[in-house]
Amino acid sequence: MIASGRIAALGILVVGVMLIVGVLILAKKGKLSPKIRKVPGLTAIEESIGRCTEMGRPVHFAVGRSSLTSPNAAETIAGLSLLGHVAKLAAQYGVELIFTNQLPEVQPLGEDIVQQGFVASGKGEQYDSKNVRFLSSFAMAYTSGAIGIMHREKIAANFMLGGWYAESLIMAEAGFNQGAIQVAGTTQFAQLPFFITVCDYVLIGEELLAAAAYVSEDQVQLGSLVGQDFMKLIAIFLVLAGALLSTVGLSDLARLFRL
Amino acid sequence: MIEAIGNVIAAACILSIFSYLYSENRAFRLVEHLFIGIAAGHMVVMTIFTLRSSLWVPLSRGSTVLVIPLVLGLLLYFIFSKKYSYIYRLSMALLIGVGTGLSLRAAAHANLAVQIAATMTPLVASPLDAFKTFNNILTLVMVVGTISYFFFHWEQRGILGASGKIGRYAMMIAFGASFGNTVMGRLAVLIGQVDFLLFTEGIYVIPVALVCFLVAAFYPGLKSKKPKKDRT
Amino acid sequence: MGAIMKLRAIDPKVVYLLLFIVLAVPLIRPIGLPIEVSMYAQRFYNQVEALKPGALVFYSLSFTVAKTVEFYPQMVAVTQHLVAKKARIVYASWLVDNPPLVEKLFTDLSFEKRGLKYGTDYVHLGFIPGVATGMASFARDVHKTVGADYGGKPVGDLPLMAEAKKAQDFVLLVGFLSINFDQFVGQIQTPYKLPLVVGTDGVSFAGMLPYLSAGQVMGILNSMIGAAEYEALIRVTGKGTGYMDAQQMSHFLIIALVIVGNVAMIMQRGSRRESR
Amino acid sequence: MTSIDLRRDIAYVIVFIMGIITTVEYFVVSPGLRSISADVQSWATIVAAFSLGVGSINLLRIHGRQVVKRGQGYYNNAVLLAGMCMTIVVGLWGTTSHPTYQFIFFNILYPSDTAVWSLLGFYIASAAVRTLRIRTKEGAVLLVAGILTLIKNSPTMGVVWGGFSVIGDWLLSVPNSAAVRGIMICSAIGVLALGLRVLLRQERTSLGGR
Repeated sequence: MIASGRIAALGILVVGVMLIVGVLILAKKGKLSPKIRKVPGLTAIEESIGRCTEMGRPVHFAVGRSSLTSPNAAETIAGLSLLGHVAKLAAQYGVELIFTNQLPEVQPLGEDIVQQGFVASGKGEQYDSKNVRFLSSFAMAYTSGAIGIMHREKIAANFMLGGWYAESLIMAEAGFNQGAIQVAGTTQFAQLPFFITVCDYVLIGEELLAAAAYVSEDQVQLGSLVGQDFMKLIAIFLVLAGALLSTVGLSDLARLFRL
Repeated sequence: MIEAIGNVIAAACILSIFSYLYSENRAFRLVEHLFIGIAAGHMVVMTIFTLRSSLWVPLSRGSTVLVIPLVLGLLLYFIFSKKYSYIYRLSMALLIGVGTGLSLRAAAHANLAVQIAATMTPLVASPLDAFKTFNNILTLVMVVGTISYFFFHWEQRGILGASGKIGRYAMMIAFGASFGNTVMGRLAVLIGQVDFLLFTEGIYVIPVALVCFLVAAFYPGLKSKKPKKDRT
Repeated sequence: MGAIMKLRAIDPKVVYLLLFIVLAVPLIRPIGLPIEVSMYAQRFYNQVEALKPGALVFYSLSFTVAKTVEFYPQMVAVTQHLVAKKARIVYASWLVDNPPLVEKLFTDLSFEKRGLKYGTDYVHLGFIPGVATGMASFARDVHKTVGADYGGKPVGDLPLMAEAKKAQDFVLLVGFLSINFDQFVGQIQTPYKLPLVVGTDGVSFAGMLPYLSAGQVMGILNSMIGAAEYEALIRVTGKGTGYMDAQQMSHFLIIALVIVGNVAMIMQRGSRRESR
Repeated sequence: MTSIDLRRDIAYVIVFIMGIITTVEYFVVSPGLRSISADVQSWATIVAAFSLGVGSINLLRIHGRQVVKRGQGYYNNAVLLAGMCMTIVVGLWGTTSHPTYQFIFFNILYPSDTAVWSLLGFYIASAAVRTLRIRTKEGAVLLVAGILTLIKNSPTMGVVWGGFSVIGDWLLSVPNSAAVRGIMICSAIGVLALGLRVLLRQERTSLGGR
């Protein structure tokens, strides 16, 4: 028995799973050559790490406040994937990476991911666990600690990728006052205006979630982005068809979606 | 009396944090560390109480299944072992699995099905209303535009390009409106703080802070030795 | 021209200082900027205005300490109006956070100096635990639910409480609620069909509007604006007016600085073109 | 496919099973599955609670090391540790309703918390003044929408001209909600794909894999 009120959602989920899995299989067989548009925010990550090398100043990374046990876990997972990418680059360039954290459950992962990033770049011995800092799970205490660290360590690049809430603007302004290049991303709509106005590059919603696949340069993962495009096309079709049909009095499609 | 002392301490904390606006300084640093320390203690206390009620009490009353999270929770501490650190991943796997599941179902239901259904309304408002009809059409166009902004694979040219452009503008209006609308709520908290500083014993801290600030500003030699604002 | 060039990049520290001043001045001396009173506040006012002298009012609170800024000015304004209408008030809280605030209200409004007598004109019952169950049992039998008042006096010894034995004994419910609002409506307002007016915070306001159109709530005060509106209605210049003045002055400051910055930028662009 | 690495594979099997249980339970009516899923979710919260210990050890290590080394500004680190220990001791021995705990909570923790919050008030003003500029067409659109909603939230301006609140409400209810909906739909699609990549072991970094 399918729960009432959730039938349409299940249908969407099934279609989405089939599409993405199908595309992943195609990509794995090498039958798909995705041409993904440039996402400026993601190409900027490497540039800003390069800038840190020139200036001899550290990079700051944070994933925000969306708990892994909440429905917003996906953005934290996306942020953590990017942390791995940044850790690899930082190790390659020989830049100090400071990861500040306010989610206790992310702390062991953060230590592991940063270390693995250094190991992947062949510089495992340079990893220093004191740079993966748990500050507080009390949001504003974390924020005060993070802005203090950003100032004292004179960071030259600031990456805020994950689930951000009220602290977004405080940290972005602190980063701006430090003259750091800032790349931010979240799916939390209320915080996007602040990132858009204050940060240099912003990953809006889906761009953040797709970022890890994008930077992986792995054909299979990139393939799944093509699947996402097909889903968007379907969404556009459904939205247009539903609105036009109900305008002429056929609200069956709309009713279907409320099942 | 105790209340007055409390207010003075509170005002000192507030002013020290505000002093960050000028520059990071010793007073801010001290309060920052104190704040983190107390917050950490508070969270530890809260967590212990939570674990007592959600783990220890039911476990001692015979809910033996709870041995699983107990063991998984303890396995997390293998992160500190050099040799066996990978064991902690078993516990994290539970969290990531549950988190992914929760995200998937929320995405499919609340964010896809419900939002798509909400857009499927008649465009022409009944009874006939030109303004409402215009709004309905505009909403539809803007929703489609915003979605097409996010295409990764297909080039943003032709219809897709035009639609994506509409999406960009729609988002800019939305960001502007959301920005303007948030100002009110953020200022409300600040007003409360200014009110507290002006109308409690906290007001005595303001001149002290000013003196410290002026001393620090005009005698740079002292700057490295004395904090800019009074300490708590 | 030089001055305008400087304005182009206004030092953030200047903005911070100006903002602080613009906030502090109206708090010290409220200006009383004209405001349009909304229908929500007007309806709240009408309910209280219609009270007959001696009417029994149940006044309850449920919001966390952090929301005090938004609620307290409303409470002060509404209480002043209730006292002026000679209503007899029973105070209670559904959250541990709130009783100290009620006591503060008594001292801030100097109840004793006004000649109000504890026990006959007003009573403070303190915190009533249990949220929904507590509310339901309070509505059924006040004396069984609350044995003693906030100060520990047996409820039976208070003359006012002899008349307040169940929900129906009250003629008006005044609530300052953010959390537990729906329980309050479900357990006390709807079953006993009592008129309810609510003061609330900015976050909860929109969620309460459906209750207003359904007639379950008769009037709503929305955050600081609501307090300022109420003060305008009862012709008092209080904290709400000061807060709202501060709020609006800071809005005007931001708007003015944004315009100045843009004008300076455009003029500079123009002069650069001329010099070419 | 490389050879089986038990250390990683077991973790991924757990991720997959837990993900499927939590997702499927939501869509089907099955009391058995529902109770399993509820159990699994409460386990996750318990495990997450345990991780606070890892964070606290991190705090103790970093700040303890500073104090022992007498590094620069070590007294700050000492204050942090002292504050932490004091709060824990008072909180556990005297519970959170102990007067000392209440004093710390209401006179240090709460004002500091709201003070950091209030920094937002200052920053939102300075960010508005600095960034709301007509540099590009898009910037101009953002600026106009921002100023109009700001005016809408100033009731005095409503006395001047009633149209401000109409425009402000329109901005929030039409373009704003349309864009929010578009972003939400796309983010949800992104979550779907990301979730599948994680469950199918395509995206491995998040579990410390390479």
